[in-house]
Amino acid sequence: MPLRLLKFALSKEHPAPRFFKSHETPKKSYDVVIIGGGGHGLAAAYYLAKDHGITNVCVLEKGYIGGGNTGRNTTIVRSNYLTPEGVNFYDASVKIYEGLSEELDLNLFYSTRGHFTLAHTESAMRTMRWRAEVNKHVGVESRVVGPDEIAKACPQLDLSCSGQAPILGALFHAPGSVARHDGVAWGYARGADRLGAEIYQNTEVLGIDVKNGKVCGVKTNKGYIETKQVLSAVAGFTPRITEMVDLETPIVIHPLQACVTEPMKPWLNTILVSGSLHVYVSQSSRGELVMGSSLDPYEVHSTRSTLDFVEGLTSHMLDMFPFLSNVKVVRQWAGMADMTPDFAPIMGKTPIEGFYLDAGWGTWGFKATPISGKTMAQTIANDSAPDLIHSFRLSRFEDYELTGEKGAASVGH
Amino acid sequence: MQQFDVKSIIQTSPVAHAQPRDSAKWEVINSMDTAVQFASAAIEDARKKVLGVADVSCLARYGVKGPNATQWLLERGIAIPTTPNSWTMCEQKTLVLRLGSSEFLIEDQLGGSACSRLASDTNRVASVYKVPRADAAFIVSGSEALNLLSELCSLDLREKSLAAKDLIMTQVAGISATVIRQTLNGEPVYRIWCDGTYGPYMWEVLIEIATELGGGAVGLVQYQSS
Amino acid sequence: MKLLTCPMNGTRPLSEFVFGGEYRQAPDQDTCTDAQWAAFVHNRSGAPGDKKEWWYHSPSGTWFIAERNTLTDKVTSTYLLGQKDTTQEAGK
Amino acid sequence: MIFRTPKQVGEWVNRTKKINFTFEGEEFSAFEGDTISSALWAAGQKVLGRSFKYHRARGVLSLANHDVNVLVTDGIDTNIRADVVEVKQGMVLTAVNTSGGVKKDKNSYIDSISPLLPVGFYYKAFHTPRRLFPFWESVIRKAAGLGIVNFDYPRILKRKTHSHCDVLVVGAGPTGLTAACTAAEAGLEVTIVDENRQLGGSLGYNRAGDSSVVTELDSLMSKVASLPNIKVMTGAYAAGYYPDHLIPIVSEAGINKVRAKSVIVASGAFEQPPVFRYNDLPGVMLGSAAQRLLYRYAVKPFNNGIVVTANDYGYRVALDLFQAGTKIVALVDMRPTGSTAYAAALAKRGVKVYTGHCVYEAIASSDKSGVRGAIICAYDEKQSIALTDTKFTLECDGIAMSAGWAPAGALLYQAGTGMQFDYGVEQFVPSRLPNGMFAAGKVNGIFELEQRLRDGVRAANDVIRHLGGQAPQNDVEKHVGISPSHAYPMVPHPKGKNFVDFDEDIQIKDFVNAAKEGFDNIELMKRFTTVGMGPSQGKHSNMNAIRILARIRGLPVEKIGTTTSRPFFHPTPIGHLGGRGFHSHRLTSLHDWHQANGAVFTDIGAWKRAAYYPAAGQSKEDAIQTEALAVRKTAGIIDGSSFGKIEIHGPDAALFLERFFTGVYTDQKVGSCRYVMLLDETGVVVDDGIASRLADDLFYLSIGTSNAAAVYREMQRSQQMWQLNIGLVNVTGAFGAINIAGPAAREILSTLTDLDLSYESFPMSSVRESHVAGVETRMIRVAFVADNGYELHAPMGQIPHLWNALIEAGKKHALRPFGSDTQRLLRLEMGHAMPGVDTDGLTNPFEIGADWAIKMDKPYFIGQRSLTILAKRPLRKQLVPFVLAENYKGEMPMDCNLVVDGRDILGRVTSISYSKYLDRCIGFAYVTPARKEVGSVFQIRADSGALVAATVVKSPFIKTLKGA
Repeated sequence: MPLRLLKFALSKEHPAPRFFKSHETPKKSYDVVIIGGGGHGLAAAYYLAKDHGITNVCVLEKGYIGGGNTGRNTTIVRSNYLTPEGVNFYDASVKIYEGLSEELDLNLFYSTRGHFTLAHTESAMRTMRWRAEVNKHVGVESRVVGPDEIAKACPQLDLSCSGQAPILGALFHAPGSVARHDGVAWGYARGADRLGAEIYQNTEVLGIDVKNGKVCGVKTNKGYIETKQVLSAVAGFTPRITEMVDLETPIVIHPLQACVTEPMKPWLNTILVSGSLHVYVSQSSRGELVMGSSLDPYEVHSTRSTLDFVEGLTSHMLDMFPFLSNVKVVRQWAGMADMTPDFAPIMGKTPIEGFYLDAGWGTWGFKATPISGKTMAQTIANDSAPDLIHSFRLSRFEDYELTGEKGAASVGH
Repeated sequence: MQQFDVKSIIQTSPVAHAQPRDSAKWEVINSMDTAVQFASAAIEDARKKVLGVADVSCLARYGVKGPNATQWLLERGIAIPTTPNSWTMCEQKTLVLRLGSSEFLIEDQLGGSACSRLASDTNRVASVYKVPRADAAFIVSGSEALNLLSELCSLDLREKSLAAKDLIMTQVAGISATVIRQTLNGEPVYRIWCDGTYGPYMWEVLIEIATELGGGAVGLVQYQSS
Repeated sequence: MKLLTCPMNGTRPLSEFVFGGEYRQAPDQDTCTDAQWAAFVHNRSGAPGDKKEWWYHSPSGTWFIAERNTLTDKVTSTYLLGQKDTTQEAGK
Repeated sequence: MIFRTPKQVGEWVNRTKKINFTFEGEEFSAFEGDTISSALWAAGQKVLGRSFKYHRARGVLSLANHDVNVLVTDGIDTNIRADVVEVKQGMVLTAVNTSGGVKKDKNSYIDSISPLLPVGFYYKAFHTPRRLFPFWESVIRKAAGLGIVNFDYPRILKRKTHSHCDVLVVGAGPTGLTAACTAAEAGLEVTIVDENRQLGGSLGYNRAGDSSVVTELDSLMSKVASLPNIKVMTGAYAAGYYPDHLIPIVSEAGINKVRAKSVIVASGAFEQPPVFRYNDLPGVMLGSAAQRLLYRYAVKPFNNGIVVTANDYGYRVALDLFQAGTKIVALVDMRPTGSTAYAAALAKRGVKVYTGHCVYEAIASSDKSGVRGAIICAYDEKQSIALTDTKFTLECDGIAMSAGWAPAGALLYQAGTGMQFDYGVEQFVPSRLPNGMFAAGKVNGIFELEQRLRDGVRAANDVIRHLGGQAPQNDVEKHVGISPSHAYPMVPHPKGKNFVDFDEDIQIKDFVNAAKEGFDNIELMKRFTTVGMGPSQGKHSNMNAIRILARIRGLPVEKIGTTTSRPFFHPTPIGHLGGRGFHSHRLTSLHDWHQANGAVFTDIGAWKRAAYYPAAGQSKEDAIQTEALAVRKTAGIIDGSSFGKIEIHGPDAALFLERFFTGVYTDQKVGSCRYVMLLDETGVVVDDGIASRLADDLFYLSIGTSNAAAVYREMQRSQQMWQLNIGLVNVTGAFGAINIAGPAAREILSTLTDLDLSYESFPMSSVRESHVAGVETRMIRVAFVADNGYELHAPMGQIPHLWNALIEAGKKHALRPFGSDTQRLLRLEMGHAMPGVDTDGLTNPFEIGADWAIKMDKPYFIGQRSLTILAKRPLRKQLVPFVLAENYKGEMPMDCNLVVDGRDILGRVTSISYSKYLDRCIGFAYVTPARKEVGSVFQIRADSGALVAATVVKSPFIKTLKGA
């Protein structure tokens, strides 16, 4: 038992301080206002302070920190994308994640499990090879494996999928991991707070002042804040924020649902994804199976649950794991995914001076948390986006230069 | 050149693949090789009362659509259901289904002849489009029929909700289908039509559940007499 | 599952429908600028609110327009394109 | 069965049927109708389970599935909820999550080191040094989890059915039953659901020692039975609320998805435990659990009991226990005033009542398997503290606890009901109900029996009016008098172990400490402490957690709010939710033939297609090459019945095609065929195909298999917008198609048709309607797999006849069938790029060199405007045909291997194959425009990393007929 826990046993008073300070009302002005107290916004605040010494920053969160998609995703971290731009970007994120528990001194349960994207059709196998080749080229450990290797990693999997969709192979991605999603938000919040950023919960942005094409302030339910730089990092709420500054984007909101079973002793050691069966699943450190499926098929700005989601998902889970008939689903939930047409994020500067966008995170936002925080901090500090996120700029749509991520992300959260 | 008698061409039933070649009795009806008996008459009769499923894909059909389809059919003596999504029986032997407002499916029951009459008229007329049909078609009967359908269709198909002449286009077992409730020989039955290429799938699903509920396959002659 | 009312076929579960995206008017392609066209094909009015949308009833092959609030997911009316006068209030 | 009482009125057990089973290796007997827990309790077995985190001994808490103290396994199934699952003859049961058995669980040491495991401890340690985390992780993972999954558990597919009703009543207690009867009497179609095996809810067990209330239940039940329009579903729970009143009802048999016009939620309330040290010992149970044990299963909860209460309910429990012969050592009431309603009744029975007192601590028996007494203190209700200088000890073997209730409001919350805190009953009650939702009884804050019955009538009348009927509006007054719930039934203790959440072993101090660390928002607190996240989803813990947080923050309870309620009400099996999986698929009429001839099938969309026909022992690659060679040398035949086939009728048919596709069709001659390409509005290639003009006003379109439904759908949408004078007829399923191709194809075909097949009268890219083998056939001469090929389209039912005739006629020409995999090779040899294979979701026609198919001078076609923009931009990639070196024998590159130049990715291979006919490896690849010229050489990196040189060539790869 690690010694660090001894102090809790030996102290009379609980020895841990607050993760982040509670402030009453925001100051009159900040150098940077970050809208959205999820992982991305908090990470941006942290890196603004840590990498760039910019600490006169506030993070405005409408609800509670990490309460949006940060706390609603299925916690998978991976970088086995399809485009070199995507792979480089997510690989940089994975590398930060690997050391993040130490950096933030918070155990994020970053657990490298290996990630299999199962292919049930020849055309899926083609895509797996494509991803593997691009990954390898960039230096990311991914390769196409056959059914034998899948069976070795997950002997419980029915490789024929109950005869419905026999597994031909998979893309194996060794660095694929899971992490405690809430912890990521909390850790960045604590880190940002300690470096001087201020975090405001229950603080809603009501409007953004733009004069002569430049940001000059933010209206909130806790008063007006003067600022020249605003970062919007609000995922499913992005269209509501961009509407405040009359900015058009391709983002459309679709719910993404997930569910979890009751805890059982560990048996599933890998992360499995099946595009054809619309399933992704891993077993949490609590012992629950955490499961998700593809996006809901139509636009809704809501986190409501549907029965057909869980019916479809469980039906396919049974195809893969027939013995789960009597394992019980405890809870289902949803997040609002801000989808883009090319399944890549929208990051960087916008036509409005001082208004920065960190959006279009669809179903792949959690895994990008560290790197998006870092690169957005860099963008804000230099008023210029680094090369790593050049392909994700908003103007790519006007330029007809979409990124080609769609093939890889369709069901691989 | 080899000569073929068009009339002697035997059609393959869309459902045949899912039906037992050996244990069922097969006959050619309307040029289609059809499984007509699956068990003894006594067993089939018992199934029919509890939950009988019959394959009537071999019945002759004719499809037509277009803005002038109604007029065209009326001119050819076909009774037209007055409202969209309803059906009527024409001269006791021909079922006329109105799919939406301007598309029709005409189905001769055994002994009917409207379809061949319509098919012989090959002149193309403005805004009347022939719709080739290759449906898989089924009859579901018996006390457990609703129980079976409640697993396959989310709509309320009880008499109080599905009126006598109503026709619905919905999903049955996850695929598009047309459903009506009809009285055959004094007994209420459900009629289901779907794309023939889904026929084997639909038959397998119907028989699987029917068997669980104490019924099974029944030959069409149990329901139809020419 | 949510219900939706097809103007031709009545009220059905959502699984019988295909979402066809927002109903939008294209700019005149002969007179608009490249940027306007690029914005039309790529951008969407993503903010929540009342929208006119395309929906398709699969079993009958019927395309129609639904007026729906994307925040509450409430459908106020559905009708065939260009036939708003014969509006059928949802849920009847 | 030492704790079994004499027969109780209305008991659920059948004493004539004895059942034997084992638990943890010991033999037990029970009566039919016992649950596993009731049978064990009757036998005096009190340690029934171990807790999730500290492995503390646990017994009955709620006996109602509001906790998971007792989870067992029979070796087949796991996490069986023993409190509510009936025991069956021969069951062999053990508790889950123990090491060495429930009585002597070796992991119980964790309880003694709990100070080392503060709230959220796992965030605070194990991550430094990083290299040791995998070790700690495996330790933690093994400790977590409940039961062990049985990998041999059978796949059980439950039925999922649909039903419909006017009103669904959730909960068959007195309120729900009254509501159901009232609604049914008004002619409504009613479904009433209750998770218990029998109707009645608390009316069956909440008796205060007087079993005459059972007659009230009897009369309600006979009324229900007399009304044919009430459908009763017992042993079934409403698992969740979904939009438009869809409620899945889960029972052993499966799921019934009820679509209701209205819903009355009469689901009652969960009893909440008072919180004191060791309130989790076996023998300490909720008052309602004691009542359930007693009246449902005729089991005396204990012999010498203490009742600790903070409301009047505890007095009723005491009277019930007394009636059963339990000696009531004391009734300890945390309220200073006690109960005016029941004090006399207890006094009459000689029960000592301590008002203004609390149980400070339950005392464990020496082996910690039960309770042997309790430390009682005076209780300062204002400060919510025990006055420990007044403490004294009472001996007992059990404690019944009643402190209040939390509404079973899950369905209401999920439906979007606004809830507000009502201090009159100290609980959340509905304040704003969504359309068609109604609440009645305890969940609505109504507690007195007589009042609940009236609330049931009131709710039913509301429903009747909602559905357009006539019924009086009779509001039921709010609860008056003493609150059924205590505002803060907590007893702090410096040593803790006063449990709030029994699933997760969460104590009061965990909340205090979580708040100290800043997790002082209810959702953050839930996430940090995990309160309410266990399998019972906060049923017995959420309300107390809210109260504690409110106290910590000095805020009223309603300012704290609640966590979001999510399905499911009870954890629901995957086999139920998945149910009988419907895997629909489409078969062509030749499926039997393909099977009989050894085809290997592949799924393309919903279709099952023959991919190739291997001879015995033949490899896939060999089979494909053999089939392809036949097409090149003699003839081959393929079932193309899954192709999309669409007729476009009407005077505007050509105009429609011109708008929909990139080409020109108005000047297309009848009897000829043209290529069609579909783009989306951004200019991306979607699909392609062939349009055959059968008449001035009739085109016959054939397109690929996988996109057919979507393309037809888009055609329908376009027609809705354009309103041209056309009719669209989708004949994909009605028509089959056969492609016969190869040098001998024409000769084979000529034996079956009298059509003149000469190249002059039936040239390439033309269509004819004629009889083939007596079948009316549309014959299309296309060069997709070979330039001497004929696509024969005919009614699906006649395709087998046509096919067999061709096979027969082809025998002397070595005609052989080929499958869709072989077709891929053949079309590659022909130099045809395939959308979806050689294009991806962003490919525009310029990139695949399809400029020739684009007629920009038309007024409009889908994607045209975007192409004008793309045309101004430099090409980023170009699809080129390539070959590998002659006699190349190295590692074969695969589809999607990259084209590289050092660190640069130039593109990728989209199709590559060895062609036996050409004895050459051929393919398509994307390269940068600089490399697109014929003769330029580029490098493909194969799987192993080997670089393979490829040379750009002209397609087609094979020689084709000219002028045919």
